[in-house]
Amino acid sequence: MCPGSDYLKLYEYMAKETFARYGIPVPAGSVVESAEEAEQVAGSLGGPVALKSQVLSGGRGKAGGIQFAPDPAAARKAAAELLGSTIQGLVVDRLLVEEQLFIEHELYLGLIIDPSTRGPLIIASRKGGVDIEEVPGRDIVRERVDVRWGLFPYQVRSITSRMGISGRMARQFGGIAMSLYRLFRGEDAVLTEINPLAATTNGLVAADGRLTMDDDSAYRHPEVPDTHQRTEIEEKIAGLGLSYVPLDGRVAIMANGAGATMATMDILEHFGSRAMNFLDVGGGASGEKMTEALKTLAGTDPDVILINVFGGITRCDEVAESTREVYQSGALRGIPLVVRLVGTNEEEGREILREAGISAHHELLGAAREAAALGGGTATGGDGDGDTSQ
Amino acid sequence: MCPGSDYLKLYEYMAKETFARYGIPVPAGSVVESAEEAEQVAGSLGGPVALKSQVLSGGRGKAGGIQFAPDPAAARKAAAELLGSTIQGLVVDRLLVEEQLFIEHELYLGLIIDPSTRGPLIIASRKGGVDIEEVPGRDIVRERVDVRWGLFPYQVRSITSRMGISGRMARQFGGIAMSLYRLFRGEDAVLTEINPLAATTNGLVAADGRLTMDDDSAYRHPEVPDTHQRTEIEEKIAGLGLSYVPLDGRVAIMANGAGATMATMDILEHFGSRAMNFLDVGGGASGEKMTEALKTLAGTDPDVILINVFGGITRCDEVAESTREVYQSGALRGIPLVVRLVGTNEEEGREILREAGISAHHELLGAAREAAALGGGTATGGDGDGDTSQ
Amino acid sequence: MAILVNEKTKAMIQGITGRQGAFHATRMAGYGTRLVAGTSPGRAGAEVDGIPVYDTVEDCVTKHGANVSALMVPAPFVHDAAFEAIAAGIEILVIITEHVPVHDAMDIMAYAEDRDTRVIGPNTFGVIAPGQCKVGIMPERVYRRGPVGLVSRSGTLSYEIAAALGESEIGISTAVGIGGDMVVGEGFVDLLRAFEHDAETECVVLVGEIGGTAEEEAAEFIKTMTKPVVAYIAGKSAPPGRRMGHAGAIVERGRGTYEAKRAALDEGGARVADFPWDVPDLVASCLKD
Amino acid sequence: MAILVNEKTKAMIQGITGRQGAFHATRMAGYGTRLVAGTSPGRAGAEVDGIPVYDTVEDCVTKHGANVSALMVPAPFVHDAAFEAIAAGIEILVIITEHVPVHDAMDIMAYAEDRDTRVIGPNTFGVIAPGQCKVGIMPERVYRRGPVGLVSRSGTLSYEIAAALGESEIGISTAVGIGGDMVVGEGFVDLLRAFEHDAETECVVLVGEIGGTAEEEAAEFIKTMTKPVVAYIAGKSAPPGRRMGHAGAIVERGRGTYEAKRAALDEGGARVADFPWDVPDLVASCLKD
Repeated sequence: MCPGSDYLKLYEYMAKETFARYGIPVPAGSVVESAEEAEQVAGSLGGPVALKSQVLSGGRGKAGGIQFAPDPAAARKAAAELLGSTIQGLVVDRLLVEEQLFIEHELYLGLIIDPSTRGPLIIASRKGGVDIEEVPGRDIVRERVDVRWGLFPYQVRSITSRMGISGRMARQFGGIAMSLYRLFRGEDAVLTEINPLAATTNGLVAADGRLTMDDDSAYRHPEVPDTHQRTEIEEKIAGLGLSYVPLDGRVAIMANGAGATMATMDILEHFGSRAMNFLDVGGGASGEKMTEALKTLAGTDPDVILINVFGGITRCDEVAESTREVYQSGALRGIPLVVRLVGTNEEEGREILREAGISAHHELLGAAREAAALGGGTATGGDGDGDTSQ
Repeated sequence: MCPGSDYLKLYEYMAKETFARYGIPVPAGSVVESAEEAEQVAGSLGGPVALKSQVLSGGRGKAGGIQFAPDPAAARKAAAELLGSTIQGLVVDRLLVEEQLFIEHELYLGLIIDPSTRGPLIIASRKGGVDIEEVPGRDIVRERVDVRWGLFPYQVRSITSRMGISGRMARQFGGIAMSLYRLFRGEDAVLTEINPLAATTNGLVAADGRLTMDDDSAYRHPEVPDTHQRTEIEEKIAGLGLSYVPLDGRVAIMANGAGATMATMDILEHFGSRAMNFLDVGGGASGEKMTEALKTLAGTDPDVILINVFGGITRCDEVAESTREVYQSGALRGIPLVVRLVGTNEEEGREILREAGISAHHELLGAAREAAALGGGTATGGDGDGDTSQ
Repeated sequence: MAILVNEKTKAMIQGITGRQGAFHATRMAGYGTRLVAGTSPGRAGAEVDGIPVYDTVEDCVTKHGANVSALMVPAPFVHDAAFEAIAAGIEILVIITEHVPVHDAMDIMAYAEDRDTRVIGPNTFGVIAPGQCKVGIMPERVYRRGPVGLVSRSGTLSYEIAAALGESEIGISTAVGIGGDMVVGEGFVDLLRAFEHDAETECVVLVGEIGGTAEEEAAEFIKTMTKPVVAYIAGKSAPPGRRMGHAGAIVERGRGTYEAKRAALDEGGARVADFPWDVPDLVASCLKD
Repeated sequence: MAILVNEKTKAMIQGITGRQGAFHATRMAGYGTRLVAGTSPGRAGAEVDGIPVYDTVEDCVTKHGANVSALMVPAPFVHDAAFEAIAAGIEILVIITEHVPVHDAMDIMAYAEDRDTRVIGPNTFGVIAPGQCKVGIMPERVYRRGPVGLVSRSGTLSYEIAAALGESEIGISTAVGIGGDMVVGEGFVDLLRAFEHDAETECVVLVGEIGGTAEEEAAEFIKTMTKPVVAYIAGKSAPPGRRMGHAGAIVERGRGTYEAKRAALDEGGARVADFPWDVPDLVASCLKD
């Protein structure tokens, strides 16, 4: 839920490979990385094709990321244009080349985890092809699934009946829904959507699909590639097992606990500054990891680094040791450091910092105000409660 | 439960193939149908072998159906002796040739459906290798499984703890129990046993196994062969979809409903006679089927045929038509016929029989007494309540 | 009052347009059962003998207040249909269909337990409160109304006994078939308890068979009952049934034979008839007591 | 009285011989919690700081009457351990472990519902009734006993607020972390209801975060409460979280943002603090009312 929480989104072509594995009809096609390959695939498909940029962002169609080609030569040309282009800052390095579908009608079918009912929820509509949140509520059918027993054919019949589809289309939709639920459970998905689920002369086909996996279940699915697109810094901090999200401000933050880190960001913003990142070292990260994380933060060239630790499992002496080590290593190259340190082993931590010549705040308010002032903020907003502990 | 209820017992080698498919360790080996094959398999196994007659009856070992051979030549000789021999009336036409196990200890593991709790029940013991019903109750561990959720590792740990096994053996036992439960559910078994589950220097191995399937689920398992061993007559009546079991008396019986058929048998016995078969034509069997069944019964050369129908769904007029047809076809070749006919369309049925010259009883008592007298009985037992309806 | 069903019961049939379903819809309605609706997926809007047909059980419940369903779909569809009925809030589910896979039956019973649905069957002739309501396939004319509860594992044998009682002018409050399968819903004990609490019932007839331990469990319960029980057990002369191997014997623990059942029922205080035709006299003597 | 746990609670730890388990066993027992036992399969007979170790939860329940369990096994084993605890009759299961697969969490919550077990977490710091019982990993010294119920989605932030309350000499009846995952057991509403019925609690502090709809659902419930609620929501400045696609928006229906949560809580009658350090003053004014 918070910026640090992480889900594994699969590329369209991976989602479709998974759909096919569960018996859900998908268009014939292959993923390619060059214009030559695109021409070959188009040739073997033997008809007009669609070339679809494989990027993990919405609005791909509007951004020109999907093109159509009547023959292999045109496919080659289109592929050459698409490959290497960027969509919302993401470089297109792969295309899915598929038979072009001739769609009579577009349906929607999705499965998601509903936190309120603590179980899977099917969302279906006879009005697919657009973002489902733009479909009026009366055209959306929901059905809860009981994880004890799974999805039943009678539920699927109820869904199709409420959707207003019948006959062969309803039966095929039902089969796809049953398969999609098996996939959802079997693959540990947190979200999967088929949109549009296209009605063609050959029946229903998953024309586009989305599949988002639960990172916490990755150990059960070693075959699923890690599709997280990370910068070098993100890669480095992710490698430490810490939660990191780059943001657009000038104050680098290291805090413990996702909620506390967000609160730190909020307070900075209140003082007219902005966080440069979200970095949560909570949950008992080791001193070495904090040291590495701090050095990495320094490398992002912030105006100031703010360390905000309320020690629980996280021990203040370990935080102080890491801070001193980075401070004394010269890695900060003059970047100012603001520390707020309270909680477990607070006295030991303060002593370590004092020896190193670093002063530490007791109160978050004072620390945030100081950091905000150094990070382009006004340091005057807020309710004016001064921090007098320094 | 009744003589007519039917389960599909698999041969040992089929059970072991299924075990292996679910990851349960079984001895290396193959099924053979000739002495030459036995020699070949023994050669490729490369060590002493066991040759095990594949028959669906207990007591195979005591009857000499299992032999051991130190080398391929001896295996050929033993196989030649076993093949074609009979065990409890069943001809041995297949042998399972396996590596001979050197067993340190024998455990027991079984899964069965417990009608009282309406769910699966695991039965386990550290004293395997003998019939489990001969093991004292204190050495038997039971664990119910919740079909909603399946078998949990914690339950398996509890089982092994109560069995008094630990360490590697307990972990391996646990894995096998989990696999056996998956098999039980996945294959629609009503019973499966591994006995002995042999502890060898290479760990636990399913040295012998039993797997009994639910006939009513056969449509879900088209790959499972029909192993029912039937006589020609059984085959014929099973082909009509009726329940038939040959028995050792002289009175052929056709009745409707399993309970009513058993009650008919009981009454015959009371009058000093015995039924020659159990044949249940209940559940709305068609006239043609009853005609075929009656002709088949006549072919078993009974002393008398007793038809006992209390018509519910079964219509008396259809029973009467079938009876007349068989009677007039000459298929009875003088075998006396005793009919008791009441219930749905009784009057029409009696009229049909009357026209054909067959008299019918109203009361079961009188019919059974008459049939028993013709079938070697005393016709005098019982409480002396005469049947005066004739 | 009868147990399970009565003149207020709003019955429905799942699979009402099938051969069996349509035939028995006519007979049940003809008997006076309040048969309010039926299902047949894809056939919503049709009628069977004037009874409306819907796609879903939920429609039958919300539109007609159906609370008891007779399930008559083919065996491979029973699992789905039973879950549908239970999820829709059906109170008593009567599974007529035979040859239901036993693993499906286990699932159904577990779900029914979760939702407090009472299941009769599978492989049952159903339940009848003579003169009030028939939810099943039994030959209704053999039942006369009266003070005897009848619970049976087998169909024809119980018809025979009901008819014999009727010929002796002894009537029945409710007759129920628990079903002949290895795994069934309501068992002898559940129904004996219901009869024990039913004001109309004065005496109960239990018709059992060899195999399993249902009769032995019933015998234990009979010890606690105030009402007399007459029992008949079929299978005295039968060879040992096809037993479930040695593990089956572990479950039965020496029970399951005619002798064991008879001894348990005798000890439990039931009066055990030697023959079906002895039942009316034993019942008559109970009713006199 | 506190909610969930108190001085009579008989606590146990699943995974007591692990690094986390052993560390927190010592701290929990040192706090005065009646920590009666722990499990570690294969380690039965061992002791951790004098606390007996068993193979199974059942042993802890039958031999020591454990009724609350803190689950501290690694994420891949949580599913099994949770089912074991629920089957053994544990009343309150506190799942400390983080990174539990969400499909496992759904299964656990369904089973807990079947057996009426209350689950706290997963990914929670646990529950503490200051001075009486600590079942979790929170820094116990920040909690002072008093009339305020504290319920939070995040750990450190709630420690911060508990400490701030303590510095203002405001104590806590019970502090509970509902857990930071998508699927958790007891939610804000369940715990607000418990505090509403708890005689000792006079005011409740709710610490929320952006994302999901738990705070909005809480706001609806707060309307029905007699006790005042003070809320703080983190994430005002955060960019939209990584949303669960458009279908996620369907579930949230425009809720989930800071603005939506704040508006809902305001409308529900909660007093919403702008900063963590504002909470004590708002609570103090509530307690004066």
